[in-house]
Amino acid sequence: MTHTPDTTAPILLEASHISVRFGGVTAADDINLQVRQSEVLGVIGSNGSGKSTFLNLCTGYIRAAAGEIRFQGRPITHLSPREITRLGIARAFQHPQLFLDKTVLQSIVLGVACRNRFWSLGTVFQPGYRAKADAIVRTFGLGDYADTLNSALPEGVKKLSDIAIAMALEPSLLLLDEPTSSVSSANKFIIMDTLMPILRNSGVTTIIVEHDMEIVERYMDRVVAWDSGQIIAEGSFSDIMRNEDVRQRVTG
Amino acid sequence: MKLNSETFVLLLVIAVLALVPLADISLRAILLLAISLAFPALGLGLLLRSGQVSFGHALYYAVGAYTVAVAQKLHVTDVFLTLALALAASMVLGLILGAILSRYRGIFYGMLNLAFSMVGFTLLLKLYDITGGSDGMGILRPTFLGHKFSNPQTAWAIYYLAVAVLVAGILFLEQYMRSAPGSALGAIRTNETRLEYLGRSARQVFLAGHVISAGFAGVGGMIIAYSTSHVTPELAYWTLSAEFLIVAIFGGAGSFTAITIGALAFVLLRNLISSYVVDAWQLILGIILLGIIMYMPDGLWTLFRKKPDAKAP
Amino acid sequence: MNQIVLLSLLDGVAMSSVLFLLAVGLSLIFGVMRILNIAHGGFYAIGAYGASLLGQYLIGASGSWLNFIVLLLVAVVAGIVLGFAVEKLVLAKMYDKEHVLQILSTFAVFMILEDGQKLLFGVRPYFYDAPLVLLGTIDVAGIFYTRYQLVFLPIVALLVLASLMIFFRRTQTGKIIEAVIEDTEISSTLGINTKKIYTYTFILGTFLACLAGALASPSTSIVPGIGAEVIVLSFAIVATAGLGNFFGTALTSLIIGLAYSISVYTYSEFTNVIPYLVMALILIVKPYGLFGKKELARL
Amino acid sequence: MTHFALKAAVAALALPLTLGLGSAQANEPLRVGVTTFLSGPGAVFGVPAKDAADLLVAEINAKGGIKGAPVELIYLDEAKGIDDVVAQYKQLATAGKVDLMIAGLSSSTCLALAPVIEDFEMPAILWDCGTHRIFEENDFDYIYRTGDLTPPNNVSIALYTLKHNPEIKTIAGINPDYAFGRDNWESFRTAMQALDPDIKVVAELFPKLGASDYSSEISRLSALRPDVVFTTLWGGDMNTFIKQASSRSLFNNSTLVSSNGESALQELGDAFPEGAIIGARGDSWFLGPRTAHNPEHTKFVEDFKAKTGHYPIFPAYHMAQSVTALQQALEKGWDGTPENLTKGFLAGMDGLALDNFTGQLTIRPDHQAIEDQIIGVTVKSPDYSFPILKQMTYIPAELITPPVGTTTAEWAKTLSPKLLDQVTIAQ
Repeated sequence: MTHTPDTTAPILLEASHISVRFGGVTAADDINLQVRQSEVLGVIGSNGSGKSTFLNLCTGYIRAAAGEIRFQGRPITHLSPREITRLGIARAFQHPQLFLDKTVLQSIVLGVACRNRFWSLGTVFQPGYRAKADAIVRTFGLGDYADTLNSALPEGVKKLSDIAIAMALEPSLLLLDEPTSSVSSANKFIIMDTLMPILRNSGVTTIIVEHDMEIVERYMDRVVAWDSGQIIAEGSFSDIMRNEDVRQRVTG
Repeated sequence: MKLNSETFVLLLVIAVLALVPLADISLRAILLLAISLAFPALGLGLLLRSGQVSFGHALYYAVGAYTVAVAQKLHVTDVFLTLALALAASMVLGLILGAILSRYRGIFYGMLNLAFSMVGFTLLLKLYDITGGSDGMGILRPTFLGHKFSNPQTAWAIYYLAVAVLVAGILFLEQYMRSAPGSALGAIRTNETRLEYLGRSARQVFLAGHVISAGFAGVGGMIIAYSTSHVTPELAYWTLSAEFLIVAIFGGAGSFTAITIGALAFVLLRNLISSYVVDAWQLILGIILLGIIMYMPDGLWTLFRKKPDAKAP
Repeated sequence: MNQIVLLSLLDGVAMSSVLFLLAVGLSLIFGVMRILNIAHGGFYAIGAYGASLLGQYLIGASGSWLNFIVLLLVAVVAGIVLGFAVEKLVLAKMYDKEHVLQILSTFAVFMILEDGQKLLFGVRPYFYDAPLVLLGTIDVAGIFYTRYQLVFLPIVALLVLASLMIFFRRTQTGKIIEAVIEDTEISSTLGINTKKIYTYTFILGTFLACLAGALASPSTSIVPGIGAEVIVLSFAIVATAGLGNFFGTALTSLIIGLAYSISVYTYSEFTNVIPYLVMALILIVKPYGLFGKKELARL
Repeated sequence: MTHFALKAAVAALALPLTLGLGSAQANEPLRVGVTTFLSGPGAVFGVPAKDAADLLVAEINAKGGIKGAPVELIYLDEAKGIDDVVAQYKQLATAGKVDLMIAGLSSSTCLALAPVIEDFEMPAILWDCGTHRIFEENDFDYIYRTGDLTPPNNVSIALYTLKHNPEIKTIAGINPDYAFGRDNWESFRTAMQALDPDIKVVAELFPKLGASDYSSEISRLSALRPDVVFTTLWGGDMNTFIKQASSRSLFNNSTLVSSNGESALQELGDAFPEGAIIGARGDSWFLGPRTAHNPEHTKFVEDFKAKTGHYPIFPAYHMAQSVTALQQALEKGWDGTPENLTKGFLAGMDGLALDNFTGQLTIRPDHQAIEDQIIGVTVKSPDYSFPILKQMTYIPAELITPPVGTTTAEWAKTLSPKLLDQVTIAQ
């Protein structure tokens, strides 16, 4: 399932000298990282290593104390989550952020509307949006749940629904925060096996924060190992697993 | 609009509003009052979709009413013009205050609305030279596109105009809830974070809802102004705001048609009760309200609602 | 000029103490139960009607020291009876409901009380100032003030504030309630019996509302609708202070009381708008009130 | 909680019952709508007026009604709010359930209701409201006022006050925050300053109608120590203010002057200060020298006392004036047929001159009644549980009333200290 990274592909996201600290904890310390078009990058690290912080930095949820993040060559370090989203960076959450009063389909259609002409009195279920939404529902295999309220979904499906809404934005960069956390080990592969083809076909660049090494090994093109706010290793899964530190401090 | 049970009920309501006064003229005034009450309640119904309540929408109601009075002072007497002015005035005020209010949620949104409305109430009371203080201002017979009708004709014309505007209002709200900003209103209640991460401003979505609700209250005020021929600061008093909210809950936040029925039921019930017992209307209403809150939290809407499939297949 | 400052200060203090007594019960109930109790206005009115009618009936226009016993008695009895009844019959059924519905349920109670008064006490205004006359007046810079408003009420207000502080800082129950104010979720996980605490708190809050009404009655005329008048005022105070913070409530009462009386001397036209202006301004600058916490932002 | 207009519909549903009874009688009854305060603070004023009306109408009906038509009173409670009263009236008129109106205790009601009544082309008498704006800002065909208007009330008391104590240099006003209060203060202030240009105004307070506490206002007045504190607060408000002010000895340093103070005497009893200068908004008072020995008047006072336990206050007299005027006008001008009612009423009211137990008044061409004003100084009396008036003086109407066609504002400019020479007050 993994692809060998195309090192010639243009750089989509570039973080240079990013630092941020909360109180005493250093969440990011002079981070330099490049993400290339269409790769699926895995970020691993022990809890509190600051790997989720990186996603929050990329979406403007928290501000970097120093350094700069460029997306498609454009600095986004000081933009709000909303502005960053509008530039084409979508994210899903470790704890799915869903519209609990809406069905899966309704949420996705709203997502499509947000991506297109939002401020209009036109029905959100207009044919164009509806078709897009149906397609997403189909590819995510959510057909049976299309008319189920998000609040009533099983945990794993909640995760997919959360990602599906993000995909409704047709992003050029997708950020996923532990897409298989709190999902049974049986279901986690089902989720990933549904997800990966979609990412590949749409060619969307993806950063996945993941603590489950099986998942990382199976699906990531490239992996960065994060520890106490620093990148201690970078490369294919097999490469970085040769690194003693990583085995100890990240996976150990 | 496909003919589901709700559409059918709406048509029924329209029929009642259109025909009953022809049968008994003395009911016309009552129904007109119900309509004027329905508008602000519909506005609050829209806000309830976002899980927010206002204890100050009487302010916009009063603004709508006083717009008519002031317009007449300036010799603008055309019904349609004053309708447009009342709508504009209340929405503009809604936009100005909403710019501040849209930051707040829950109690604080409700309370700040209350504060603004009480400021408005006191201003109406104190700006004696413009508003006539607690004397209020008189409203004369309006003109219709330049025509001045007789007293009875005018009363009929205003009534059916009100009915028409009400129907238009309901249809507008239902369409709005089908639109993206309307559908996003629900997100204010459930998940503003996700909305922000869909690249849309929860605050703007909520502001739009607030402005529209203010507009509805304003139109209601314009109608009450014509139906009573007189406006006073009482129109901005907080207890009236609470009354709007009661009607909205009474009907049920889930359906605009239901809220309209709620307004009709509310007013008719009040007349019925008040005509038999003096000074007990609030007491009985209070008891009814408690009953509805405890046993029918979705209001009259429960009677003909279609719940989306809530359980996994 | 100095005289004006002095006088508005005195009037302000007198008024603030009434405002504080009015608002502190509301603040307490919100702090503990997270319910904005509109019925508070009704409790105030009943305290006022009860005190002046009972005083008139038992003691008569002449007045005697018993009047003060009556004031307290009315507040205690009404507070316990009303508080217990409303909490058990209405609120107990509302705790799991949406916040909007909780507020409306207290509004329903308010309406029931409003008409209850009309049926019980009629619609003519009452004015029974025996306790006020009894304490006589003092001469400040040639102006006669009633000892009742200038000395007695402020002292009572301070007493209430002090006893609340002691209750919450020293006693066991007080500390528990404090904990509930701090965080409802945690306290319930700590196995604190919130139900019981809610009942006590509501009775205490109701008592304070009735006390405010009883104490205000000698200096005001009591007419239908005072409940509605005072409830918005106390809302303004409590929200400005930061919901649930009754030390802030005392300060805010002072601010609003002073602002009010100063406006009487300077811009008397806008006296009535002052409390709401103060509230709007403070809330715009400090969205959760002077002493409020953000966690209260969501319903 | 005001339900403003929404409550209007009450009337619509309640009335068929009451009216059913009326139409059962042989002659079509005269259905007279009466607006007054039946509840709230205003009831102190409005209920005595209702008692007077019931009393007199009972007598009229006992004597066979007016031209054979029994009179039937339909009360609208002004305390429910102006919007509510207007809406209720529109209900009645639309449904054809009222023939005549006796309207307007409050000036607000008059200003709001008069144009609506005129729009229905229904004959009406404004019975108590004093605002001069009624006939100065409108030209009504169907509306008359038997109650007098604000300027005479206050110019008369201004004259009396300066005659009584020429040394007055500072005045302050505390009046209810609406037309009545503002108009009264305006005309008193201008009159005082016209009659003595040296007089300074030290405070103008307008607490809102129905305010329950005047503490701060009283502090301010006490601080300013004006020679005169002028008030037209009324009903419960007057009672509250006087009691609070008395308990703080405000009137030790300032003379209370009130052009409508008579109505508070019985309510307040000994709490009402002695030496206050008060008027009765007209020439009627139950101890007024002119009517003291009129047997009709004695009977009215006795009946009223028997019915209510109180002596009639001026609102009761104002109501009596309007009812007797209505009766006299219809008996003069109406042939008794329903279709000619309006014509007959208008014919009868034109140039009507009333001289009965209520005193004397004449209707001017502008539909406004004019009458003398009785003013006096309060003094405790062994015979009554409340202060009565000494040095009672009738100030002649022509000296104190703006002539037809002249606005109060223009007329006020013509006032001068010379006017004082034309007045003598009882010693």
